Amino acid sequence: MSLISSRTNNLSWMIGGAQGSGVDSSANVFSRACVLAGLWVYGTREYYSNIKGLHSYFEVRVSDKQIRSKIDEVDLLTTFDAETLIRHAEAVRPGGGIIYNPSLVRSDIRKVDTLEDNIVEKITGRLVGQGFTPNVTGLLDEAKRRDIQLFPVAYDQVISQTAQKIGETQLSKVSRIINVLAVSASMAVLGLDVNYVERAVEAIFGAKKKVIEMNVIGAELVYNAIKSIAHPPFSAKLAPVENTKPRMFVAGNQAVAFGKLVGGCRMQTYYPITPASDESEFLESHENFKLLDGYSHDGQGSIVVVQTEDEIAAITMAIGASLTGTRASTSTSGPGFSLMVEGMGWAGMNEVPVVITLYSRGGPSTGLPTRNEQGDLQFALHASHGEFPRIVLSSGDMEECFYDAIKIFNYAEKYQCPAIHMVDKALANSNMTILPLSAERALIDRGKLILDGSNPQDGGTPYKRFKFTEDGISPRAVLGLKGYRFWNTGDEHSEIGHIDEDPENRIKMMTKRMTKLETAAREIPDSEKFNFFPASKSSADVTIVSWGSSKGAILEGMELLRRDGIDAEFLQLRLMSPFPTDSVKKTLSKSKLIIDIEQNYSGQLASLIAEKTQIEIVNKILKFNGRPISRDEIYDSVRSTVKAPQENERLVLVHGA
Amino acid sequence: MSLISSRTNNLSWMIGGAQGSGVDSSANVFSRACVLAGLWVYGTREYYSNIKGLHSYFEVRVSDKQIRSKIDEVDLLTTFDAETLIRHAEAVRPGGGIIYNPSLVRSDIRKVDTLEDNIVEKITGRLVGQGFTPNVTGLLDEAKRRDIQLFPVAYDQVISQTAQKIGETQLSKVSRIINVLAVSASMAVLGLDVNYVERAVEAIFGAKKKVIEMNVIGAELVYNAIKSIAHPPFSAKLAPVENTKPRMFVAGNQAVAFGKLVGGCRMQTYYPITPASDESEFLESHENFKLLDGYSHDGQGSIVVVQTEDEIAAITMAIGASLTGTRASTSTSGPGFSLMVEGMGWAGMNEVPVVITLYSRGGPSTGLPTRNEQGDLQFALHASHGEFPRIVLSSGDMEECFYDAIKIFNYAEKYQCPAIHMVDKALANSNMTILPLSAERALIDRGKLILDGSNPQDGGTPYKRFKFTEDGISPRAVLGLKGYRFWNTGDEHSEIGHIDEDPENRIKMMTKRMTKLETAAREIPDSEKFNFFPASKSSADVTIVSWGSSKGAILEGMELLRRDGIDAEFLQLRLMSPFPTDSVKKTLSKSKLIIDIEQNYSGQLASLIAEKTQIEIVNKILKFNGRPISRDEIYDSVRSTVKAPQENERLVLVHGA
Amino acid sequence: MALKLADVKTDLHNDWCPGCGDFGIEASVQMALTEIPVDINRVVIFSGIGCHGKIVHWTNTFGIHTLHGRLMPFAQGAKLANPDLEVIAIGGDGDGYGIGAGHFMHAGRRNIDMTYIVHDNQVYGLTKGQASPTQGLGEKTKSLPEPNINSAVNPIMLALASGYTFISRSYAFDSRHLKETIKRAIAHRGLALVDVLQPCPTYNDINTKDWYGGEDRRDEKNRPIPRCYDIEKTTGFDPTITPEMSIEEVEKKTLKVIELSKEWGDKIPIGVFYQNERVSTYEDRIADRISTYKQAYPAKQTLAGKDARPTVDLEYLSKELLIS
Amino acid sequence: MALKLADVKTDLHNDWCPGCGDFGIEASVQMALTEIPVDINRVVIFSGIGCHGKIVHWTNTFGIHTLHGRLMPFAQGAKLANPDLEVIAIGGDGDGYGIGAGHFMHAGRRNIDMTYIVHDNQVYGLTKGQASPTQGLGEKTKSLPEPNINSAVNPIMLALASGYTFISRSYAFDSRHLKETIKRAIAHRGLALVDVLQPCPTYNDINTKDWYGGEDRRDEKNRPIPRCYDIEKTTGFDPTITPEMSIEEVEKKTLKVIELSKEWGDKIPIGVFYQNERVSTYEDRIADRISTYKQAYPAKQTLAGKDARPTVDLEYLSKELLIS
Ligand SMILES: Cc1ncc(C[n+]2csc(CCOP(=O)(O)OP(=O)(O)O)c2C)c(N)n1
Ligand SMILES: Cc1ncc(C[n+]2csc(CCOP(=O)(O)OP(=O)(O)O)c2C)c(N)n1
Ligand code: SF4
Ligand code: SF4
Ligand SMILES: [Mg+2]
Ligand SMILES: [Mg+2]
Repeated sequence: MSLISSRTNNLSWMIGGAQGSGVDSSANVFSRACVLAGLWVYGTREYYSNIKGLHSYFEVRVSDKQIRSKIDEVDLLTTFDAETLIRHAEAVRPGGGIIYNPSLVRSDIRKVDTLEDNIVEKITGRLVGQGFTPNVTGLLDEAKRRDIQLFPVAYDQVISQTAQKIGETQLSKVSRIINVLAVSASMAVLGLDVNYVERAVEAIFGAKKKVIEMNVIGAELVYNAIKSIAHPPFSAKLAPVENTKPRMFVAGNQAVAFGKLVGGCRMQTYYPITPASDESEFLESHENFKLLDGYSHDGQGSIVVVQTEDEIAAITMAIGASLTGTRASTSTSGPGFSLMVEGMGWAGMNEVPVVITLYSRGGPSTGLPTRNEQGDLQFALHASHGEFPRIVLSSGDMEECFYDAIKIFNYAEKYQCPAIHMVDKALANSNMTILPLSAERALIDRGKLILDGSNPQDGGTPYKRFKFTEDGISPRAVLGLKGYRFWNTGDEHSEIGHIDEDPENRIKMMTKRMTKLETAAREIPDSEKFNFFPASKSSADVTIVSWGSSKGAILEGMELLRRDGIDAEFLQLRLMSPFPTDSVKKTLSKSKLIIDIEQNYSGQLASLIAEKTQIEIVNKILKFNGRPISRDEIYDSVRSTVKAPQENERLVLVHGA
Repeated sequence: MSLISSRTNNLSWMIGGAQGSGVDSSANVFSRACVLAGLWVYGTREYYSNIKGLHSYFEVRVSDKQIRSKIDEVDLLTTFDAETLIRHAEAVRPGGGIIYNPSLVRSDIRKVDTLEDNIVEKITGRLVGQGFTPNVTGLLDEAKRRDIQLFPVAYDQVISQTAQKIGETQLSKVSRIINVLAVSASMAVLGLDVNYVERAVEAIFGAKKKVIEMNVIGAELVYNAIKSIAHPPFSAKLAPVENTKPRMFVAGNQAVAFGKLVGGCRMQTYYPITPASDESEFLESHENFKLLDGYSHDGQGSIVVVQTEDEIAAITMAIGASLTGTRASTSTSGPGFSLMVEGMGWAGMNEVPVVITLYSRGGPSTGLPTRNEQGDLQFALHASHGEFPRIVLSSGDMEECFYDAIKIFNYAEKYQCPAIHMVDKALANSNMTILPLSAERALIDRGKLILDGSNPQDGGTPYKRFKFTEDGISPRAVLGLKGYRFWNTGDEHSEIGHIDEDPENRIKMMTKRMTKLETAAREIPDSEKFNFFPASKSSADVTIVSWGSSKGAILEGMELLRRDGIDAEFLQLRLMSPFPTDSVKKTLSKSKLIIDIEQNYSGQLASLIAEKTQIEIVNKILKFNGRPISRDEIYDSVRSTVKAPQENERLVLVHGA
Repeated sequence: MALKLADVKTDLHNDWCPGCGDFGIEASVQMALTEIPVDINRVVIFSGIGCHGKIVHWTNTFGIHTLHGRLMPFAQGAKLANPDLEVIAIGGDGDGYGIGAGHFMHAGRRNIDMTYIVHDNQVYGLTKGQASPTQGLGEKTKSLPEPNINSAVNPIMLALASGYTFISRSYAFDSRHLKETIKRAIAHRGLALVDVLQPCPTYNDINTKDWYGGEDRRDEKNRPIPRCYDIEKTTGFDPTITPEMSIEEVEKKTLKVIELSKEWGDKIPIGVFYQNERVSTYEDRIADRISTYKQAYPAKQTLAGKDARPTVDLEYLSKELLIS
Repeated sequence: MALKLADVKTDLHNDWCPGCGDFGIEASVQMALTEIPVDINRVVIFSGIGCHGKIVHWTNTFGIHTLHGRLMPFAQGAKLANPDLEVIAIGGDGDGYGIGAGHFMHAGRRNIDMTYIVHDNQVYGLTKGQASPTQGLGEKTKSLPEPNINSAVNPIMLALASGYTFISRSYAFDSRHLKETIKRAIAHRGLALVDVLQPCPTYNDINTKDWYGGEDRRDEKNRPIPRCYDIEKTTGFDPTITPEMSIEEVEKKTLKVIELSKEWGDKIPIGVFYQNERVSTYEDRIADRISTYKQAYPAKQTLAGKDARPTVDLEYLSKELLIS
């Protein structure tokens, strides 16, 4: 069954090429062109842990409604090198299209040395098995047999024509336009006016006049060349729609960065690591920013971004900053987080609000540094020796990335503890169109912070940084505040903050700290702890439980399932610590069938739920091949599970190249 | 109710004094004297994170049977400074005794500046409330009212007499004998011949003739002085028993060190940290050791102990050593372990057997560095980003410390993964008499290790370090072995060990690694996973679940409970990963009432059990004041829980100074 | 109002061993605090983990007792977030030259305007006397089972290689010298190191007070000949490197510093080895990027209005990502 | 049987950027491997994380690709457990002088007999061009949004301050010099550093191949004047410090090393700066404690008999704790 009814303004486009060859700008131009045409896009990116030469590719879904996930099938595969064609031809659906460079048709698959041996074997085996030659020609023949429309584009010719037009004799200076040529060719096939491509090119290359010029000239050449040949109409189409509301085109790491700036983060420390450092670099390039009128007496706002010597320094420097009353954070991924746990424990002990944005990628160890996974949940919950309260919040889409990046500072300061914001690589490195973010919903709550030293306690009783209170939270002064001198130590301490090994004080102090977690559990509203997407009927056929970047695929998968008469409800867990035990228990105890969907090996959320609620989720759908989960995988696997839950207790998803 | 029927060869003795003043040798002399008299001892030590001057104290239980725990009451408190008297007088049971220095009776409690303010307040408050003066005299008066027998010992006088006898004019050179004087005085009160003290002194001070001489002279002077005064007979007694079998007097960290040597550990790395470094220092001072006849062709055996620059180096250096086929380990406690998690993940990814001995102490952060806690269980289970198999084994007593230190290397090598051996401070720093350890039970199993390069695979297919196998375990060669060249990388890799980002390989490799945990779960016998101590009747009134150093107190507490008609069974969990889910489920599902007993705040084992078995243990007895759990606390708290489970869902134990 | 010593001490019990050099350092730090022209409310002392680390608890300023080896990043974080603070980092030799060696080095590359005092006792005091990185190869203090197996590092040279702009050494029991050195370190604009030779009577029986004092060697009048000598006073050496100096002069001075740094044993130079006034501070470098940094530094910015609404102009900020 | 270059290469696709200096280093390392008198089966190469780290995958010896910054402890652990291995550690400048700076330093204190080669490209290659610790203050490579805010460290001086007994520098594209330097480093008894200047054409547009080659400055015949010069060849400098030399001579040489280490820009010294033959290796120091170490090192000991019973005489061992 095909999952899609109409393919007008509802398609999936793919482009690939060697890292460093500019394929990312292809995807960027394509996406922006679509958005300029009033459409919505969702783009994902796959790349090796490599700087230049290894294969990377983008999948961009386009629609006239907002979309939030990737799908399995490709409508149009756009290529300009042999490798992309070889790797991805199979992914194109029957009836879809392939754009390719005809001069590469003789390429020998075995000679593409960036292809892994096992992939070469698999593909040549497949071709030979069907009686095709084991080269690009064979692949194209196979495609034809699958009713795929082929669009040869003589890139080299267009490049030399362009060079000629702009009077450039060095071809190499023009060859980069191949990325835009590929996009323009795609638009010619899909039927979107080349004008959108040109506007996108202008927006992206900004002031670089010459670059814009050659790209525009090339784009038009290609566009017209394709248009001038009579093709049967292509099975998928793009057409501009009226869309006057402005929208944002944003990646997850940018959404987080914006959230941090709006949320008052004024110092960010980091040590470079994929895929976290994009956020820090984005912040660094926005270190000066405009304040609302009325607050600009200090001139502009600013954030100090510090590249540290390692992640240990990153977290401890952020903690040092936080002690001054600065909202401070650090961003990292698994290996870096592993180095931060001692520092985090100190913040736990000293009740310092420090925010860690944890971008999760394939583990363990160096793992799959540029690939997706949700393997760090249990580690985030238990990292560092001993016991102390922490907040762990996970985002499921771009909007959550933004608002959570603000909320996490509120939690950190209200409950005076380390707070971890979890974002998967599949969000961080994906791009999508969303409605503009709003500062209306983004209020700032600094908790029991004392910033004003005008009413010092000096004369009377000394200030007690760790004063015992009902809710476990003590009024918090900052370094340098007159009248509020205090001490911190990683050792167990008195209310004042001096080392204290007395067993009675120990019990009180441990209890005080841990009480904050109960306070947080009580105060944070359910709406911030989880999202519940009900079934359309009063009683759902199946309850899906998941977290993080799977959200989009699940929501869209549910729509497809409904067409098949499978009515699912979805519990998206967001706050992992403190865990909303009662609500989850209540929701799940009414379920007919529960499926846990996670992008890791063992089902870490399911373990957490079992621990907290004693509900065992027997059916799991797991993906851990490093590639993000797709809408179609959700559809297929949930369907199989619902049909035969016993036979499908553990489904491992395998899609992705 | 008094928990003890006879007080002959069944008592608890306490001594205290400033750190660095030699009080540890008092306890050592006392304990050895008892052991020489054929008795059994169990001694615990409490001390501040301080080098000199702050208070430390020892509790030594003595019995004619083997004992494995501490109790709450003190029969005889031996003091030579005011502070010890002030802090611990209250702990002496009615009818017990106090040895004190009469020259200190006027000491003002407020002037002892090593006493914490809140302790001063508490004690003076208590005294004043009862109408006593707030000084040592008042304390002694209070003791008298509680029927405590007081034994003044004029230490200063004995010291000068001793000095005179040995012809030493500098009193300060003799004053250290005060420690032995205190022991000798104790023996006089308890009725054990001073001869045992003298033999203990000789054994401990070895070749130091002069030291032995002055101690022996002083010991006799004190002994006779006390004997010469007519006291009513003291309520507790020691008497030699016939005991021809040799026994060992050992601390937990020594038992671990012995286990490592016997178990074949040949390289140990460490960075100094309390309470772990004692073990490394013990190993270093035993770096050369004798081999059995027949193996001494290499001369002696030896272990290389390396003090590294930090814990990151400690773990990664141990891993480097392990790659050569050396059994290698590192020892640390919480803060150090926090720094090791990245390295551990690399070992997980590269299937390197490396052993981490994790001594747990009070956390979080620097916490209570010299105090007991079991706060690191969940961290040990989840430390490091991503997912990989690990073995986590926890010891409950000295014998387990020894045998587990051997087993953990077998597990590490058989399942080719990091293996964590958990030992609490309460074991590491306690001393007890045990039957001699036996090498009979200590077999060595190196798993699929290839040490012999005489049959290289060079000619044929290349060696695959990470070959896919049924049980997930691949034959393991070592660095330098001809014909078995291999590669390692923290990145996901092929069977050969080269970086591999292919999604299919990823699924297979993750599955291979994780399968080892299932293999381990299948192969390791239940007898190594947990101990089950049944009730005396067929059906127990209560099931106690616990782990680690609580074992001894629970076993002895159970005996007391039985006298009260409460028949408990006890499930001591040892292997935490892989977790013996089925067995635990089976055991617990039959229970009338389950009580989780742990020395941490949140009941981490209970969480683990809930996660794995979906059994919620509602009743918890927890202790987290930094002091080890006692037999009496077990007795009292289990009793209260059994009597009224609903009212006592969470009991927090508070005993200890 | 001038501060008295009592004002900068807490009334907690000090639990260092009798005779420990740490007492000397504490006294000098506290004396210096009463004499520097800085509001005591702005002073924050950070310390590492080790015996030395407890100093913050005996001292009545903001006191942050951090983690073993991580002192410098903690302290730098606070200083960058609030450059109006007077930040003094006090660490141990194990803490700073051992586990913290990486941070030690990278702090030099930044040159943040703060002071770093190291208790250099050649041992790990609080963990019972293991050799620290300044203990010499083959030395055997009483706490070691066997002679030290590692070579000593040279902190002065390390600091120079790392970019410290003020490098000095003093001695725990020369309170006047130490106090004055600390004051100069605080006054220096940039990162200032004060390596303090500190007897640890409990574990280090080689570099004792007597040894530093030269009790083992006597002049003709049987007076001990102290090992430490003040380079500036004794040799007239001027450690200052000014913006005006020629490269050659700078080079010459630098080599002299190296030469001095290698003296040890019978003659131990103390005093200021190096004071480089040519290098910008990290704060200046930030201000080059963020013009408002010095007035509106991170800790001083207003994050929200009275209505709790963020002060950032989000609309303006998002322009770059808006498509319409 | 002499090895050929093909024997020490794997057939994997090499994915460094075109023109990367890493290719030069790879070639020199592999050539050196074919020329040293060592059984290739005993050679183990460890690498760090970064572009450089992939070198082990292209090289046909035992190859251990470790963690970012932790290269040295991994490598030292293997060497101490099996001193019969020929251990070569190959790291990056971010890896070794950045996050690994602490290990870098402490390795010097040990002086284990092994070789440490650093790909010094002044950037973090694999994470897309951030400044590494050898990039100068205020420099702005094309990958930086703003000029570098940290001062550069001086690896030669750092190595000297840390105790390295062989300190050298070479250039990635001077294969002969580099190969010979590597061979000398391997031959040296003790810890040998080879800092290799390595162009990163993708991110470092300052210290390029052309720049090192001096393409920007020409002699009268319009030939480029290369920036690197061989200290030994050009100046006749002899880096060796022998056991026989006087302290003064040693001091003089050391100062010369420092002087040379500060040259940069128009004249960049390469070659061996320092080779100290006076210092014992860590292995020797262990052998002083464990007389059987060199024959029966950890990896070589028999742990159990055929019956799986431990070979240790437990009864003898436990005597000390037995009471009867
Ligand atoms: C991560 C970590 N590892 C180990 C320790 C244990 N530790 C406490 S103090 C100390 C050594 C202190 O030596 P130094 O810094 O020289 O201070 P000193 O006691 O000599 O003043 C160590 C290793 C720790 N607290 N944290
Ligand atoms: C703990 C940790 N932090 C960060 C990273 C990310 N990382 C990978 S390579 C690299 C920098 C490499 O720079 P360098 O060592 O100079 O090697 P080059 O790529 O320049 O050869 C970093 C920071 C990591 N792998 N591990
Ligand atoms: S152990 Fe040494 S450094 Fe620590 S307090 Fe005692 S004398 Fe001072
Ligand atoms: S990024 Fe630089 S160092 Fe890395 S491979 Fe490319 S050119 Fe070489
Ligand atoms: Mg020290
Ligand atoms: Mg580099």
